[in-house]
Amino acid sequence: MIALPALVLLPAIGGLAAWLSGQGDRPTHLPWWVAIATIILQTVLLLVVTLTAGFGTGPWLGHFSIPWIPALGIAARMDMDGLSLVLLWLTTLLSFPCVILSARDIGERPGLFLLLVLTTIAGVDGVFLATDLFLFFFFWELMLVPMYVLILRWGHEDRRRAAIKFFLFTQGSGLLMLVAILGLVILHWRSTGTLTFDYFALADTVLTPATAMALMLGFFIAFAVKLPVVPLHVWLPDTHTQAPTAGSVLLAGILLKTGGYGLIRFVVLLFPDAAARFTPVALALGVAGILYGAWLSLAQDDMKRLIAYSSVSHLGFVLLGVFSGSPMGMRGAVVQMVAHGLSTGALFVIAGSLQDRLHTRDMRRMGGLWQALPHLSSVALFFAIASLGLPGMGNFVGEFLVLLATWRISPPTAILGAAGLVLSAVYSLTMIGRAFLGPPATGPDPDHAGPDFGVRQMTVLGLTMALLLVLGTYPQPILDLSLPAGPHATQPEAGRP
Amino acid sequence: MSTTSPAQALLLAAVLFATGMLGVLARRNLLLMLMSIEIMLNAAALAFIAAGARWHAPQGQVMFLMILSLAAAEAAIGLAIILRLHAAGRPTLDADTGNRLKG
Amino acid sequence: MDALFLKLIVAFPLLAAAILLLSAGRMPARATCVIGTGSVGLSALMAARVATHATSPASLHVPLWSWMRVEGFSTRIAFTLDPLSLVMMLVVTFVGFLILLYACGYMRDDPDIARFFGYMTLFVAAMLVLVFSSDLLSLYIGWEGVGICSYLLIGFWHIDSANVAAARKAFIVTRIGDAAMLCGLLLLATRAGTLEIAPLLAAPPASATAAFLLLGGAVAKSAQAPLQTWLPDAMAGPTPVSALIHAATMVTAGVYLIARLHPLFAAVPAAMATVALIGLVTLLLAAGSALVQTDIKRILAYSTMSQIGYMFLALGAGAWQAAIFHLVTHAVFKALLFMAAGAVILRVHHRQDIYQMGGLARAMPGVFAAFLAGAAALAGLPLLTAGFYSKEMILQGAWHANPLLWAGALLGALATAVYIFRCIFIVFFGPRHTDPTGRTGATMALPLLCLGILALVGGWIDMPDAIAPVHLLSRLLSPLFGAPTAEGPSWLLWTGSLVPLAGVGLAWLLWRPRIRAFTPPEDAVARLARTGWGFDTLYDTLVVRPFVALGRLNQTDICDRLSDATAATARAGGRMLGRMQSGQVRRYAGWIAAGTIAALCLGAWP
Amino acid sequence: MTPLPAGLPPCLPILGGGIALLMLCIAWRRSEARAILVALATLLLAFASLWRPALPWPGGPAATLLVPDGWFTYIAGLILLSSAATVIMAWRGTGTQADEFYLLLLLGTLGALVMAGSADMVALFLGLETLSLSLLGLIAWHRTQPTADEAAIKYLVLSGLSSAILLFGLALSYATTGSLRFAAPVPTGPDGPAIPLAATALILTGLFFKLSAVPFHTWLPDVMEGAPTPVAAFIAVVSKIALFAALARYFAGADLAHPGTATAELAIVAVLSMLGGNLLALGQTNLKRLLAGSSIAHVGYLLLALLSPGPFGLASAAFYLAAYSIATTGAFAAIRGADLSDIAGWRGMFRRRPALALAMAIMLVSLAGIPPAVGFFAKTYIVIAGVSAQRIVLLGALIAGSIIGLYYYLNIVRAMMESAPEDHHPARTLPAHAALIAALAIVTLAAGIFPETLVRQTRALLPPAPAHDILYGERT
Repeated sequence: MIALPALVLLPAIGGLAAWLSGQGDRPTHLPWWVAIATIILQTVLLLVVTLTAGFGTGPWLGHFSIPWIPALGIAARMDMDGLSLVLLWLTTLLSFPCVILSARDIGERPGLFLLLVLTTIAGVDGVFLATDLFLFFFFWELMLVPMYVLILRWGHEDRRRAAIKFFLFTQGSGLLMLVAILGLVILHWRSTGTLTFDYFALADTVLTPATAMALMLGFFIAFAVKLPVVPLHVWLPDTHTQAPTAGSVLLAGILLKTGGYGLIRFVVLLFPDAAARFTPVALALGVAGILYGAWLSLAQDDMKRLIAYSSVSHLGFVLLGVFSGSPMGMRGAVVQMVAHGLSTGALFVIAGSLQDRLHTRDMRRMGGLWQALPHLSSVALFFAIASLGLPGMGNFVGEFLVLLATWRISPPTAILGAAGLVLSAVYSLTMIGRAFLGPPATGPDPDHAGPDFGVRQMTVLGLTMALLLVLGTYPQPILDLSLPAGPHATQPEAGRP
Repeated sequence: MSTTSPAQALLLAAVLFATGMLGVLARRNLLLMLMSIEIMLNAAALAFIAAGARWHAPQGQVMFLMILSLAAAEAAIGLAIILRLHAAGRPTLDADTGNRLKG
Repeated sequence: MDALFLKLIVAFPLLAAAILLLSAGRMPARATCVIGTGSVGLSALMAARVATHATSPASLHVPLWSWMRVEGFSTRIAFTLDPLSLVMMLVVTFVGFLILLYACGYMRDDPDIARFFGYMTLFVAAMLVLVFSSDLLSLYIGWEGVGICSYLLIGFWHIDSANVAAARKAFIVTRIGDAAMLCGLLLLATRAGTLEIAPLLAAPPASATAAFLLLGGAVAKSAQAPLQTWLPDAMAGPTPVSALIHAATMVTAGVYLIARLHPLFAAVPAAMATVALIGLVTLLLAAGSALVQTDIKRILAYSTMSQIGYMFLALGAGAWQAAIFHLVTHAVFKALLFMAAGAVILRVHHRQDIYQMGGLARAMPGVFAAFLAGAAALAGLPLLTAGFYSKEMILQGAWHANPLLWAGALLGALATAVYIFRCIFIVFFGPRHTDPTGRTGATMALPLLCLGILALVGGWIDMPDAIAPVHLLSRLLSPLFGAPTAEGPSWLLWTGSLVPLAGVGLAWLLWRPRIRAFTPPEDAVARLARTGWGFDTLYDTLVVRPFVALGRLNQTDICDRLSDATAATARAGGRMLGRMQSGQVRRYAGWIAAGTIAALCLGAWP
Repeated sequence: MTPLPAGLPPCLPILGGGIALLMLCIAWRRSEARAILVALATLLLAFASLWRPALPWPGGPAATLLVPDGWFTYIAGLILLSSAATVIMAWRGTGTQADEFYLLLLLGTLGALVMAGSADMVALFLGLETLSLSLLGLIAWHRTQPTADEAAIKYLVLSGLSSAILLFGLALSYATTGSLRFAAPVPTGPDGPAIPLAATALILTGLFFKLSAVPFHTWLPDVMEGAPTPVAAFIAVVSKIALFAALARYFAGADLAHPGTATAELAIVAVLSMLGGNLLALGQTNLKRLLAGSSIAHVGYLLLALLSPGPFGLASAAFYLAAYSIATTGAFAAIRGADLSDIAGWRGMFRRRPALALAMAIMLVSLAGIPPAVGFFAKTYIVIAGVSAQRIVLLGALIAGSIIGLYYYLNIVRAMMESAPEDHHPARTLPAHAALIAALAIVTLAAGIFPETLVRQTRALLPPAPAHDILYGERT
């Protein structure tokens, strides 16, 4: 399917076009329109990909491969399964709030901003599709660069520290993964004599348990940093807090999902035995993340920080689900990722809008915003409720399936995870209470709260709400798609010449 | 007249070498430091002669000649630079003072 | 046809909620009232239609759609109409309709009325989902849905941060129970592979853990000890909310849940005993608190807890019909009491302290009559009131289970009569402390009238054989719960009738207008009782404050220090190497010499 | 293994001829433009001649000093191209009468080539000292700057010291083996282990000094700061490539897969260099000093490749050398183009001169090993080698060092992106420099995205031929 690389290239090219179109001297909305056209095209392309995907010929839905560095057995190979497709859709959907809502308010160099946003999206799409380990790693590292610049250039007051922390943590752990990838490649080369980075070929490598565990840990740490897993989460609160709104949305909504995706594709499916042995630790880490994230979320004064820690908590469920060792947990984890992407992404949009209006993220200086900004506040309320896992919203489906799968292997873990649900109610409602309810604050400029959400915002966020509701009440399509295809499953080229 | 064995010559070379090195470390005067380096070079040259004598081969003496020329070239350039330092107004040849390049 | 009606009963309030919430306050108040009340009214009409048709014991099953279907577990959203949900449906729609009608008058001047009705109709929809669901997981949708509506409505007047805090507390405390319930669901789903109620009950997995976990959910939702602390604070919401959510419907969801899953509980005697014990403890504690409250709504709140305690007692005693009967009558008379209290509050300038009222019987006779009817039903004055019959049934059940339970329940009945008539005597008799203004409009009076009548005659649907052999409700429910237990000796009936009367007499002795000099005893016990027996303080000191304080202490995340330390180490290393770069050529030569010597040593080492 | 034919690679006489021509030109009439043209033409001609077979050696096989094998050809190509870039970089930057500057550059290049091809200690010594002595002149070029003299005197003293150490080591080695061919002396000779081990230690010290590996690196930052920018680039690129090539050849016959004294010392120095170089760069405020630290660290990465024998070891080192040369030359060219070596001066460069800043950022990203620049693949390649040789500790040091490296490289990128005060230094970049920078930036990206050609080049390289495989007439 030639459309697979096109999915990666289109946003990149669109980004370049947006950037070039903004090169004139006059401030113009042209880059913005170009970017919107790009994401609409991307949606159409993805729709085409979805409709022409090889459902029924096996779990792998699409395939593309050309040689890249044949001297080292590296190919530009992409394969798509249901998991990739779901996450590609999430990426594409979240690009709308990023571009339509956030990028519009960028005053300075909007073309460059959009270029960076779109190249990040391109990199993430590449991560979700690559099945050559080198290509995967290439995209994995590549997607960080534009994000780094985004934070650095358009971030908030403490952006330097946040940007460098983000980069060092993710890149540093990436190097561990590189070593693990290469270890696998070399072992495969030693045993078979072929040097290849191909996911499917490498999955057949015979490993001793100790080696498999070591290699798996290399992958795990990289993805654990990204997901993030306590205690490797420390980059996340700073980064999310300091990033510009679109950056936070991209980070929380999509970039973190690459961690979950990686855990599924490259940890559990590539090293099933080692992952099974690692399960107790992973479950403990997952639960620790759920509780610790929720606990710290509760203690924050900074709204974006609160949401960031809540992400740590929510993504603990993903870790639980992925390591629950059952398809049910895996599916639950995917739904949780999608739902978290939508709800937290929207919450970051809201926090960003508040910052634009009030010039603060400190909830001690907010309060009673409902009077001035009823639309914004009610949208925030909705997403806070979604994020606390109300049944009927997507988050609940994910959390429930994950907990059910976890209960089967370890009821105490599931109980602690359920306790996290209580805490999620605490911090979500605390946030709503402190920022939007109560008496109007004597904050910086209560009268200059700025305009309420208009049609543009309400449309985009309304659609997000609708998606969350649909996901919560009729998740079956996602559930059906979300089971990742294993490396031993029938490959697409076998079924579709 | 007793002939010295190559081993003894090597030992002497080593002593000379150590002396030169100590000189480089201990002296503060640039000229003396350069002289110490000359001593070390000559120690190496002596060692080559001794080794050549051991194998009855000409390479040792070839190397000796080359080291001599190197020492000469280095001394020439070194002295030129020291002269230029002096011309630039540096009051002493103390290597420990007046350093701007550091950190 | 009934299937369609069933869907519509839920769909109407849901649709109304969507319209009202999406209108974002741009709709005129009258239209809001019409849509809000009308939708529930339509539901009520349809409920009546369904009820008259479906009195046959056969239950109606309406599958809607498959919710989740994965390996080893599947759940679908489906409605079931059986006698129990029929009863609940009628309570929710009818009482709901009357309360909404009342709210049209009560909330008339509120600028946010659209939001109010939106939340209220959403609540009704969620409650109906809870009631109709044939699957525990879709029941859980309704279960949490009513919880969030309760949150939204308690904090409806969100400018006051006390209301917001009360709302948050209510949600979080119930969420603790919900989490336990979720764990119960997980356990059941793992054991049985399904959460559909019918197969689950056909072969109940005798799991004490599951029963206790589910009980946790019920306890929190129904404000039973030890998770009862949220209910008195929840009175911060507008009075119709208190009437609908925190008296008539939502708080009885726990009772409904246990009744719905009664085979599960019946299989675990320990769970049954615990249910009964919780009920008993709560009913006594709450009645004791109600005795010393001064806020009229808090009296009613504690009274609600206490009455639900009765229902739990009945459930624990295995008297399922009695519990449901009391649920129905309680919904009627407590809603009535709340609405009457609301009418009073509205007339006395939003004062809620009973000692600032007084002598209101003359000023508002209609409201007084309604309140009196409700109070009589609550106290269970014999023969005339609905509460008498349902409470009588519970006492019978308790006697059969354990005479101690019966004794406790009787003590509670005495206290109930005392505290509610204390309230009546202080509020409606004696000298007047506040001059009431305005009048109670028709929209508010009509529901009071309807419920007042029901509170008096509603009990006649099920009477002890000694009075009249009418067993409408028991018979309706018997396919589900089996035949009711035989009645006990007739002196039980006599005792049960006399105790409330004694209570009223006692209240008269203590608080009759002439001896207003009687001040409530202000000892430590009374203070403790007034604050709900110190549960709040206890939880606050033991859990909430340490948790929050530690969180605050760790606000900057201790894990972050690790990365800082690493960075500092690197910087220190950089500085050290910078010092190595002293600029002095001799020092550099020294390093080279040192390196050389080290290399030589390395060669000599092995 | 079939013995390799010895011979004289044609690039050496071409370079020699170019040097003579340049001297004649200077003697005839001074003109910087002509000097630069002659120098460039010589270098490019020499580069083109790499595809020609080696000339028969007039002195017969007995005097064979050089090995014109694939390794030499590749390294020579890198050296010649880097020198050419340095020549362009030096254009109009070295004062009025700058003709000799190019002469010295050519001389230094000649020394580097000799070193890269040397199979014999005599050749190594000759090449090394030719390079060192021309460097001395180049470092001290700016006679008006006192720092130039200081840098030169430091280099003089320390390089003399290290030369002496190296020579003494060579003498000891010769004393035990009786041959000046490259071969690490075997500790099990007739003289007992002491002298061979001492010889190895001393030779390594000498080479490490020139390579500026920790702890023999102290001279590098000072010299780089004091030297003119093109010279700094020359030191960082050409001299390191040549040294590394010679080091690789020195160990070509040795067994580095198994623990031994030399292996241990190489490993310790590699770890120290990776960590120390990066840490040193961490605190710098001068871009040239920072790049000095970074180049020290890169030496550490290269040593890791050297220590990983196997099909990937030296191939990855070769690739890395190319990536490193391109990016480092590019970074120095950008410094030259902006005429700013203070990091503070680079603040806000993205606003003032976006193209230059972008080029600089690409170079830094490449040095940091971030895709899509070529440094990313180069580092991956080295890690492949390290993993295949199971150099776990060294890999750990590489990861730690890389993370520190990311920090300071990105710090510059960050500074360039910040808003800055008005441009107080409106230097204009010469078109030649701009073209050089642009070409290097494009190559960095292109080679990063399509590294296949270069990979095939490096894979096709034979590992450097061990000296004893060369046809020798006599063996004592």
